[in-house]
Amino acid sequence: MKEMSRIVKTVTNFVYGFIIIFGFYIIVHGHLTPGGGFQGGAVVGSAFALLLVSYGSLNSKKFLKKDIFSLFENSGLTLFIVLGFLGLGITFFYNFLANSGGWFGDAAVIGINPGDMNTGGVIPLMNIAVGLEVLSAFGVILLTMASGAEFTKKKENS
Amino acid sequence: MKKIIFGIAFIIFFSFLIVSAVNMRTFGEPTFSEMDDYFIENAQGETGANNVVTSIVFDYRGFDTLGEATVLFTAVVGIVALFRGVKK
Amino acid sequence: MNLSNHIPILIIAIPLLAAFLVPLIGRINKKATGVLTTLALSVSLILTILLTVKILTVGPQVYVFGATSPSLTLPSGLKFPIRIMFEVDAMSIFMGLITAVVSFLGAIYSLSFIKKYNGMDKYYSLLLLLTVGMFGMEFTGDIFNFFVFLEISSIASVALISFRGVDYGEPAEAGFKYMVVSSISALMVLFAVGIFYGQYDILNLAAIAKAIKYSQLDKIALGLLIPVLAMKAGAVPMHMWTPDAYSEAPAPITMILVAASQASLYALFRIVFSLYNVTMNTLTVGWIIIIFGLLSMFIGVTMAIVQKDIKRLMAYHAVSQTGYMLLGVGVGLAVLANPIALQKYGITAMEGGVFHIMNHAMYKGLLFLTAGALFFRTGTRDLNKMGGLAHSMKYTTIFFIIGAAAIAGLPPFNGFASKLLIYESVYRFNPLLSIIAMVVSILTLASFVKVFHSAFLGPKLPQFKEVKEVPRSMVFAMAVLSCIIIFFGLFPDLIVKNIVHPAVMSLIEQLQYTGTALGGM
Amino acid sequence: MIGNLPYVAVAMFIGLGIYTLMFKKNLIKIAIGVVLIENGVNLFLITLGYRKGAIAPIYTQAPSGQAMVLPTPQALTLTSIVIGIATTALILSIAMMIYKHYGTLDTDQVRRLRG
Repeated sequence: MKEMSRIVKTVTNFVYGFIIIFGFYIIVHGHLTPGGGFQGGAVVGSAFALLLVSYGSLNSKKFLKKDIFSLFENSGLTLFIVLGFLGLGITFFYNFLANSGGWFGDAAVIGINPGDMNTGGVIPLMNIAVGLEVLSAFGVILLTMASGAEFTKKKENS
Repeated sequence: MKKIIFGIAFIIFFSFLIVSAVNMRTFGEPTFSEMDDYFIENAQGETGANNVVTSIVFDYRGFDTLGEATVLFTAVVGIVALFRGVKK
Repeated sequence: MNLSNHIPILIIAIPLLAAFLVPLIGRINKKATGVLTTLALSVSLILTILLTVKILTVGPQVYVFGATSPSLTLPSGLKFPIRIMFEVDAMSIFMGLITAVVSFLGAIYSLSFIKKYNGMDKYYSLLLLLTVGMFGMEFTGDIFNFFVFLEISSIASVALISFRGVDYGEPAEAGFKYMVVSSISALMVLFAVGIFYGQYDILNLAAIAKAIKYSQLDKIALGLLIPVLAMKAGAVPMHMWTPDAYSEAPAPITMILVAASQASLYALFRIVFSLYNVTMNTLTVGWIIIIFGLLSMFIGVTMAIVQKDIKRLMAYHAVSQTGYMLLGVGVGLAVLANPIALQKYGITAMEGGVFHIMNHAMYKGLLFLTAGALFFRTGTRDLNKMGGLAHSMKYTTIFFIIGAAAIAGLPPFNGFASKLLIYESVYRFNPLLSIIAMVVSILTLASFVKVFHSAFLGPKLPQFKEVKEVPRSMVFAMAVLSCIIIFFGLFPDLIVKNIVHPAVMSLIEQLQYTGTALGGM
Repeated sequence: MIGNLPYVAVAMFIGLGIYTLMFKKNLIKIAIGVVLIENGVNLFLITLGYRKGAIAPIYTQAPSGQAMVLPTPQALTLTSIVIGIATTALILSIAMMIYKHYGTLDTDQVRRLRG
């Protein structure tokens, strides 16, 4: 994909930071506000798509590295399954941090409350793990298919 | 010939869908909802999360989400394996 | 913290963890990925054997995720389970055993088979994920969880089928066809999950089996599930994907794909026996499955005789052998309603069908591995180009003879044991069916004699002069399969009495299935 | 009949998807057919979870005194949407590979070229 005009690139430079911050907000506040790992990861993935489209697939390889994304993806998923394993003392996906007072352990006020970040037990950690995995999965898919499209088009005009 | 067989199969299939659409309970009035009422009342107490849907996705049915993250991971590995010949 | 009651989840979690670690380790050194895969699959094989012993002695196991104790299915005075549950009874561990053995041998076989291709760590990661998908499909007691694992095994098998699609065109086309077929079947399963959820607001198989009232909508859900799961299992009207998918995938993957389509066959039996059982009129549904079986048997073998590509021929035979299983279990289902006939021949028919699943996985796997060995050395799958390979590939020839004899149902091998069970019981149900089954078995023997003649016998061709035997890891995998085939062939009643019979009884008795889940035991 | 109008919409969605899948020749159109069926089934799952006049099941600053919608279908639909992304991405990249090898996206020509 060829790169877009100057205007689009300047607007992208300005906007993509906010999209990524907003995506991380959705990931981290998954257990309080609507959203969670997948939706937040998709928002951050859309920021990568914006960068890829505006800068074209050739020179967006400079700042969107594929093997860093696949490293994040593997580590995010390994963190997620290790969180499952940690509950193995009782059962596989046991929420051992909920209402335990420690990290993320406060008991939520039953009924309508303004929302306290420190509740939810394992859920925020899983949200972050899945969000990391989804955003890097989108990164890898976008870059691979973009370079794949270049490769298949080359056959057409060669 | 193939078109006729496909056409018959399509008609049968579509009649299945229409009959199930007509017979399903009316939209907006669930006949049974004990499981969901249990979630709405106890999710905050047991998991501590305000968002009941996230507590279902990650705590009550966390294994589905692990399976589904694996689905996404499989698709990514499959796509990367498919385009592994592409020169960077 | 004794791990003994956590075995069902460890069988799945360890290969899954290995699947995520393989790409990370692949960055350090490529060789370790194969070793890690084989290690993970050997651990889950051992755990499966331990679980089999435990289930056959103690009884079906239940594992609830996230509850305060593994067997707490009904928390504090509820009438229905709310968490996801693994319900492993004799039938699902029987299928789990097949998956464990087949995937372990597939990993060992591909240690040396895959050296030629680059991207080894992706291959091993996908192989582990395919195994996890199959284990999940067989152990789960929750229909939505079954849909998720069905999807994992479909995407992993599509990615593996089109693994060689980088430099050839056919694997990509076969992968596309299989992907479309498995997407439709997974989505129709999801539609059936929606129908069950909309009516009964429960997602647990045992709870739905208890609450089901066989309303108009449940008939539609059954009408959707049977053709869709039969399509995934490769039954005839929808078998177009089988020859392409099986012949284009690398040989060890084809062996695992055979077991994967048998996992959806198991799901078909689980839905028909444990979910609906006697609430539906079993005669018509039994006859529908018998007709699927007959069509698969006949069309599968007639198409197979004309093939000239060795793997395509074996793929059509896989379709026809699936027909035997459908016939056996279909007869058992047809007589489920009247107990006299069930006792007389219904149970033996089902034992024949279920035992045939295990035997088929073994000898079809062996045949595909021998075809892979031929392809590994000669680089071609076309029977006309091959010839006189018996001179240089001694072991592969012996293994091929064992596999061909087993699939044709010759006495000392396991194919004969299960086919005999099917013949005698189906004969009492309806003589015509078992005559067709025998004719198909003879045609199978004919086509394999043709393959043996054109591939192995004949003078030593000049272009295969330097062909030598396949490496040790491939010979080892084929040797283990042949030992299993011979062992099952010589002592069939040992296997039928204490593995196949409990599996069949756990399918027939719906109360045992719902009791373990909802009895809160 | 008005009560289950959404289900009729679902039936139309899935019927359209099956039609495109069966009768269209272009690979990309078949991929679109699969996506149509996916959206139809997701819509079906979501419409099962609605309760008349109820709000989303989130307790943070929720208006008090209102019933809450059924949460489980939303969890199921979330999972099936992500599965839909995975299948669509894989189908499209396989279609790209077929285009690379055969130079055409028409299923008849692909079958003839394959020989």
